[in-house]
Amino acid sequence: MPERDHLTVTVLRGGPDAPLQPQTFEVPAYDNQTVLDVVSWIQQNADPTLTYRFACRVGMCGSCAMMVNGVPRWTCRTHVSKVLDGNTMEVGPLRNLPVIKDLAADMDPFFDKWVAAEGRHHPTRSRDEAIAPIDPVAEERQAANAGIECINCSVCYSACDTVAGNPDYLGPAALQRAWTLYNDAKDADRDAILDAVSGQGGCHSCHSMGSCTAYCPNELDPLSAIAGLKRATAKRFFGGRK
Amino acid sequence: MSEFHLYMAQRLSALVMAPFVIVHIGVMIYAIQGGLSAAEILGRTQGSAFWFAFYGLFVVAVSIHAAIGLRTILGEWAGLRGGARDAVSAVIGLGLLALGAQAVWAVTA
Amino acid sequence: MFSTKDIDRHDTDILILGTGGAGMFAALHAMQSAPEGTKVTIAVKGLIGKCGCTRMVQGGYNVALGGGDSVERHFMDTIQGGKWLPNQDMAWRLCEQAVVRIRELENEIGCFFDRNADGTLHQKAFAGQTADRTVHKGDLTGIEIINRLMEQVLSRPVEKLQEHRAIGLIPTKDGSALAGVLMIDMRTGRFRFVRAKTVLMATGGGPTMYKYHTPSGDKTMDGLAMALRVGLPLRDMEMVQFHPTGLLAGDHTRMTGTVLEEGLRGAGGQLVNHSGQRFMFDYDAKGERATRDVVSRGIYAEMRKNNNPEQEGVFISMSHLGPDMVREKFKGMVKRCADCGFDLAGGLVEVVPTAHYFMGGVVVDVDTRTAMEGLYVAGEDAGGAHGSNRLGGNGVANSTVYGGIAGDVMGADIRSMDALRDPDESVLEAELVRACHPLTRKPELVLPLRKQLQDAMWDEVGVMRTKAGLKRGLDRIAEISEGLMDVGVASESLAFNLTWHDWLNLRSLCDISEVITKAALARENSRGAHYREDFPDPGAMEESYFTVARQVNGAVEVGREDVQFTIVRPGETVLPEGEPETLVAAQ
Amino acid sequence: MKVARAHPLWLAYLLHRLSGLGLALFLPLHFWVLSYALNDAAKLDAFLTLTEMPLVKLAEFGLVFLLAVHFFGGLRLIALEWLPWSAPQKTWAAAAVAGSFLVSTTFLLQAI
Ligand SMILES: Cc1cc2nc3c(=O)[nH]c(=O)nc-3n(C[C@H](O)[C@H](O)[C@H](O)COP(=O)(O)OP(=O)(O)OC[C@H]3O[C@@H](n4cnc5c(N)ncnc54)[C@H](O)[C@@H]3O)c2cc1C
Ligand code: HEM
Ligand code: SF4
Ligand code: F3S
Ligand code: FES
Repeated sequence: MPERDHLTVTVLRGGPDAPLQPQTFEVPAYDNQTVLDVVSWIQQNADPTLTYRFACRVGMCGSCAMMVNGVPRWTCRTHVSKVLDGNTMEVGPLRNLPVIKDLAADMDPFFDKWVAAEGRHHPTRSRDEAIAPIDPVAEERQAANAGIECINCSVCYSACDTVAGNPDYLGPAALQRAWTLYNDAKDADRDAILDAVSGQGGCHSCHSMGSCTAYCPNELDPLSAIAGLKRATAKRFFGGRK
Repeated sequence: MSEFHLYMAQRLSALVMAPFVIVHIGVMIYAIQGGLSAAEILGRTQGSAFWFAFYGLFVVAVSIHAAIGLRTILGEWAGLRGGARDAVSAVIGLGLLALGAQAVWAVTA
Repeated sequence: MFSTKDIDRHDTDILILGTGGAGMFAALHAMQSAPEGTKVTIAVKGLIGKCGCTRMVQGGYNVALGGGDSVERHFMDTIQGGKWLPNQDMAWRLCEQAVVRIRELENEIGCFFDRNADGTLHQKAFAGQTADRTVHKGDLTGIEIINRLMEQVLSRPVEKLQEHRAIGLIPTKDGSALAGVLMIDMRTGRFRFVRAKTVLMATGGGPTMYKYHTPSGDKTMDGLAMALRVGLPLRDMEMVQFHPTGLLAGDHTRMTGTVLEEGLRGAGGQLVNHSGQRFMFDYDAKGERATRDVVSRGIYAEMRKNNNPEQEGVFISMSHLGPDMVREKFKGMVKRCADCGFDLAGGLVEVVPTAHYFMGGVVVDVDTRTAMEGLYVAGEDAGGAHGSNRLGGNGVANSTVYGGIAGDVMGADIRSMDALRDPDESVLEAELVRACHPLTRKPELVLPLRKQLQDAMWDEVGVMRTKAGLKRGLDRIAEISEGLMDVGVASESLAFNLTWHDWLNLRSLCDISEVITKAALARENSRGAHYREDFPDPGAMEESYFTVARQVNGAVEVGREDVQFTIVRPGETVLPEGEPETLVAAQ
Repeated sequence: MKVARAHPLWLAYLLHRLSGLGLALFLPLHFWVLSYALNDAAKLDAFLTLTEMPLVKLAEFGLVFLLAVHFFGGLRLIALEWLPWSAPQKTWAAAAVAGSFLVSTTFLLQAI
């Protein structure tokens, strides 16, 4: 059924030493076609030197995100018809991260910040003990669940202009992870979490611009999670217990 | 001053300003009817301890608030970092405070 | 081109290949068990935690946690599911250690699995299980497991070699032990040889040589191909598990082959053929709710009957359950289909059986040791725990249990290994030359050959097999394999050159496809995932054998070995007398 | 590459920043004018008559608008951060802007 038989696709290419250069390809159009398919077609048929990244192809691994017509997206789950501008489309590497080559960004800063935000569990029990019973509908648990399905795709990170302006800023995904852990009844060190998000580039740098929430492909809400952290730190400041 | 303390200072100064802003806008709407004149303004404010305290606190809060706000913008939009940024914002804050104090003195003394 | 002088040399103590459930657990456990100051290095083809299949686990994790269920029952289900082919000691250890591992995942790693209203873990039953056993986090269990593991690994002082692809296991000169692993630093295109006292191979198999397949794109049987080349024995190589419902969306999209979850059929989803008729009851009394292998064969048979290239697959239909109910209950699946342009809740979605999991793998002992000193194998790369069929939920249990064991064992073994071993430079050179081969040929497209291989495997070595078909398959594979050696890759820039890696991927896939086909020829009966139309009977359980393949003088040879019933014999059970057959209420 | 991001909350952020910046730039001027009162009330008057000019009126309107927009926007932010609210922030953002328009228009109407 496609009304068109070709798409005009511009790919921004380059690397750390070469500024990004646009290159345009004509790609055959198909009914069921994702942006990742378009990029793959180019590499497999037109220009074998094109570099990009993917793994799961079903929106679970978060390795295929790119800028598509100026919007960060998971490309394996983005149908071409959703982004096509007339008959054309522009694809580039994720914003706010160093480019390794062409469409593959270096995600290390993103994960370094995940760790810097204390984004890991602080155990209260060991493998020799039983699993803690947890009320699944408790308010705290609901708050923790809200952000737990993050696939660390970095879409929010590249959507956020605070990240763009402030290289220290931990960014929405890492802070959302911190908030999830802060609400986890099983976590032993919530103070460490609040300390980690209160420093240079912590949650207080966020301006609630909400691009994270607007573009998260999993419909998560880092904006509210970060607001939660701000509230918790302010409360702690006034001596309030959580 | 940690990043967090700056944040708290900015939020708290904003909250301090909130009632001032409402009164200030209200007074302006009331006062501007039929045009403004120096005598009118000064007649209202001069010698009043209330307005002195009112505008005095307002100026202190706004200097803190605006200096911190500009510090953020200097960082994000002008790429200023570290000590340079802190110094520039401190100068801005003190400058605002000085000019503001002078103005408050002028209209209320 | 390149000589061994161009190889960057690098040393570590413990080297781990892959960051699925097996690789990450190995890293964490190695750091706990190895002596202070031991250097642990992780090398992975993608980004840490963001590649491989553990992340893609949907249904969940099998573990017997009481409430009537027991390790014995889990074990018996595993043995019966594997049609008496599993290595019983491995299966036992899997079931027994899963209990510890799930507690470790929740308590130490920080996973949160779904709860019942009373706060205890929620467990459900997959097809082929006799108890509610599968622990899960919604239908995104793998994301929870891998993300939490990833955080733990990233926040520890492990050396991280990301986007490093292992291309050769390099033994010592006398061939008795492993010296290290040759890799390509994919980002720069340079070669790096990493020596290590112990190496865990956890590259996760991955039957992606089939036209329809579920695993992530980075999995291309590299590990098994490397093991084959150093002469290690591989077992159960004919055992490829097909998932019955993979999405069919055309061969121009990577979505094709991806899984539509099992739960759809469990909830009452119907399979209909091209003329709109339900057909599964023609094949099995349980209809759509039969086990994976049975439903896959049913669909395959139906496809063959229709034999229409315009309309290959069959359809899954959910709408009779009420589109709103479907949207509500299978939110993720409905959204995924919708993103790709399909209406799962209200319409028909075309499906085909899709290659899902590889039961075959390197022969290992219960401690993950192999025949080669210094080399350990765990996860989907290791053979034996599942036999002819893997129960849904036993895959991630297997990789996390044995990954942890590998870490413990390597950490202990390393205490008695004082020096790094020197590699056989001639093998190092041979592996280098092998990887550079396409760079010396005229550049051509790699994709057409990959498609040919996928067609050949699907047609001849797929869901149903015959001797004649397998023979044809061998010829077709050989032709493609030879053809590949004439296809070159442009060599101007090797930095992040995906096409070079496509070539290397296809090289591994061709090598292992041949082994699968030969093993399938060697098994002249039908067990679990392996179905021979010319030998439809399972054969006597008491005389169960498994296949063992190895490369001898450049040729793949397949033999048979008898299964050792070390814990339970066919017809017997380890369950206490009077235990009910199943604890799961009939669906 | 161009970046597309014009969604309501982002616009609210931009508006808040620009209004804050505008206010901060205006503030010294404001203080300076008021300081005239200290030595020369006539000068202040001369300045104030300027405010009768339509252009200056418009600028005044702009300033009050900035203050109102920034004020409501700021309260919205603090509420969002400190009160345990969740969803309808977009509505709040819109309401803040609407409220400021209301105030500043009242001001303008009064002034004319
Ligand atoms: C869609 C899907 C759903 C599944 N659902 C379930 C389920 O519900 N329950 C269940 O129990 N099992 C399930 N499985 C199976 C389960 O995912 C696997 O059994 C298990 O995760 C394998 O773990 P692993 O660590 O061995 O390998 P993987 O997790 O696949 O990891 C392999 C790693 O090795 C790396 N690698 C590969 N080649 C190289 C190389 N040459 N050099 C360096 N690194 C390399 C990969 O990049 C990856 O990091 C599912 C599988 C799929 C595909
Ligand atoms: C009661 C009135 C006010 C309130 C409630 C208020 C509130 C706020 C808040 C919450 C912020 C932080 C925004 C962020 O970091 O995301 C902010 C920033 C700012 N404010 Fe105010 N403010 C008020 C008055 C003023 C005044 C009078 C000025 C003028 C001097 C001003 C100048 C600034 C500046 C320059 C910023 C920085 C903007 C940014 O970082 O984007 N504010 N204000
Ligand atoms: S919050 Fe959403 S956009 Fe951000 S990394 Fe997680 S899944 Fe991706
Ligand atoms: S886009 Fe950025 S500024 Fe805050 S609300 Fe999201 S992190
Ligand atoms: S390829 Fe995994 S999320 Fe797109």
